[in-house]
Amino acid sequence: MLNLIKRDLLLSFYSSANFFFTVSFFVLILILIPFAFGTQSDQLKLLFKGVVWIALALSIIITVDRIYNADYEDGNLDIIMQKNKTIEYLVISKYVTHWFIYCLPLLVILPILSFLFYLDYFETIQIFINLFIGSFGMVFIANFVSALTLGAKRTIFLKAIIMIPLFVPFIIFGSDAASWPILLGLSMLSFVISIYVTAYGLRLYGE
Amino acid sequence: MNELKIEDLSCKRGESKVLNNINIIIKSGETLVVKGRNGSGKTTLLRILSNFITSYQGKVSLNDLSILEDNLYNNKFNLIGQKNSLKDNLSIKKNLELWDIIFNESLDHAKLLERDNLDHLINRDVGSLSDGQKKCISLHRLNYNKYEFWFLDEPFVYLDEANTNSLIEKINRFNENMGIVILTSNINLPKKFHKEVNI
Amino acid sequence: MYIKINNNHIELIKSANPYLIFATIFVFIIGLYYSLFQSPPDYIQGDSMRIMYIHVPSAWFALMTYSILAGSCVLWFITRNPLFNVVARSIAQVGMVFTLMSLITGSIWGKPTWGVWWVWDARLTSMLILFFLYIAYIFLWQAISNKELASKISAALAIIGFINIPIIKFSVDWWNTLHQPASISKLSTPSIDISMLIPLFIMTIACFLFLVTVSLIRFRLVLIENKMLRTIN
Amino acid sequence: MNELLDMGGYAIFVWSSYGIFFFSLVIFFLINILNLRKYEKIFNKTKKKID
Repeated sequence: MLNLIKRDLLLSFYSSANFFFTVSFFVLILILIPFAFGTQSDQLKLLFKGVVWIALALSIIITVDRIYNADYEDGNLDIIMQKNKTIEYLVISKYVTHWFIYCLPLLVILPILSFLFYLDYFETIQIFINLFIGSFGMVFIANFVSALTLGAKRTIFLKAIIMIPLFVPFIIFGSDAASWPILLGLSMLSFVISIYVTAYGLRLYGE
Repeated sequence: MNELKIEDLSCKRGESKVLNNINIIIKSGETLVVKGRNGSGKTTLLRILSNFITSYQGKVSLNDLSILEDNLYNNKFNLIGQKNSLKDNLSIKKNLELWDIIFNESLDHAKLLERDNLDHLINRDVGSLSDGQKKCISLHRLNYNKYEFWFLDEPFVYLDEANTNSLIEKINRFNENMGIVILTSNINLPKKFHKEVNI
Repeated sequence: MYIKINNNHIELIKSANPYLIFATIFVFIIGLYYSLFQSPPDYIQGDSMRIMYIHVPSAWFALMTYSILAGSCVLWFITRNPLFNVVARSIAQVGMVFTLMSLITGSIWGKPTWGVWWVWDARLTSMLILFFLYIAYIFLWQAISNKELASKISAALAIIGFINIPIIKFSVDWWNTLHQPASISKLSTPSIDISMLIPLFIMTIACFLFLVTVSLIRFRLVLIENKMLRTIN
Repeated sequence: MNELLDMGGYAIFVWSSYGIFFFSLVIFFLINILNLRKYEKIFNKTKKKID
């Protein structure tokens, strides 16, 4: 399990362009807000709290192709599955690396962005906590969607259609600061479902 | 001394039966060549042996213990499939590093590649190699030496004569060290191995 | 209990087909007569109320079809009887059409009633999400080339979607109370007069007959598809 | 008759929704039954070949 985490981190380090693109995609979506809605500080504050969730959802959707697909297509997934007989461990290590590579940078950059949108410290912390909890849930969902659509023709559109309905509860509760316990519950529920479904999908495609 | 026993093995893929009542016994130091036309289930057999396919009739056992129940079995074989498990956008050196981590074993790759006359390729991107060169690098995984079984799926495809001979030599050496090799092939090989099965 | 479809069953379905088509058309004509001519206009909403006679049945059957779909997927995983997979696949597209119809007629009804084409309340939003779930189920099956695998994968997705629907409904309710307290104009549901209940009832039967007819046609279609896949393999 | 067509001022809404509803149902029905015909034809052909 640790091996796999190490290997995935090294792999993403070798092709670091991917990781850079995700961060810049996230930032660019948010930077577009003032161009569309003007620079009134009250409005920007309000919009930022919502659009940051849309940006997170979209950034995760564009990374879903990279979780299992590349390894499945070149055959590395076979070796990985052989070495990890309990596929659930494999899945958990994929959660960890995927979160580290694609969600942590977004969370790191979030405080800088929130100052650009006139948020104060307290609001920034609130958004940060919500985004932190919610990003885990979204990563779980992205993982099982990725595992289920391994054999589908490479269409990001289909994956987006599957994922967006599942992201809706996260986006609804995420934009409200007080509802972090519900977000936590949703993340836990999606963890329980996701770990079984991902392992099921990987086993099916391994056959 | 290992004994891999396949008894009354039948397997369905979709609605069509690909394997029908196969009985094979293979012991340490032997090589089995699985032959058959395209789509006859050679790859399926190897995937059953490597525990990827678990729904089949019959029994596959190693030393009288079913491979589905043997928890250590997955660490005993080295499977080289038809896909070459290489990342196209990375150099060979980096690919080998990634393999080292998955296999949990660090090899002296420079030396081993020199032995196989592949050392001049080490800094090239995999995407720029020919299919034969990719296959050679893929077979480089056989150098990880904790394993008692080799499962090779079509290992001779794309290989030229020199490389074919060196692979056969490697298989022979592995057999002398009491290893079991099961390989599939649909062409005639230059050398006879111990056992041959047509499915 | 292991039901296996044999040729006799298919012959029975085949012979029932013309009667079913005839019955569907007949009941639809009666239903149209009652809903457009016979029933009185509503005293609040006027004649726009008549859209209800097609909107409500299609919404009911959209939900019912998804329940059957998810239920047969669950049963398929439990019993491993391929019949349930065929049922799920033959019913999915009918459900998608009913969902789309309930969305379209709903928003056409909404324009004169609320003055807007769309309201973001829990019922409509979860219906929209339901539509996406149908699309995901159908297109995921088509996108995976190994059809046996495709059935399993899309069945798993249908079950997850079934869990998601109540969550969405709950969260949209929460969200509406959060963002726009009590300003939302929900469908007022006064007690329905008996003169309106009759056309609604007839239209429901007609929609049910349509569902059964098309599902049985698709049932035969799916069986033939399966057989063709078998001979190709 | 005019009264009926007018639908108390809601003509465009009522008629368009009924029209869309039945049009889609008929189209969907036709697509499926034509597909079934086509598949049955192909299937019978391949069956003859196998026999």
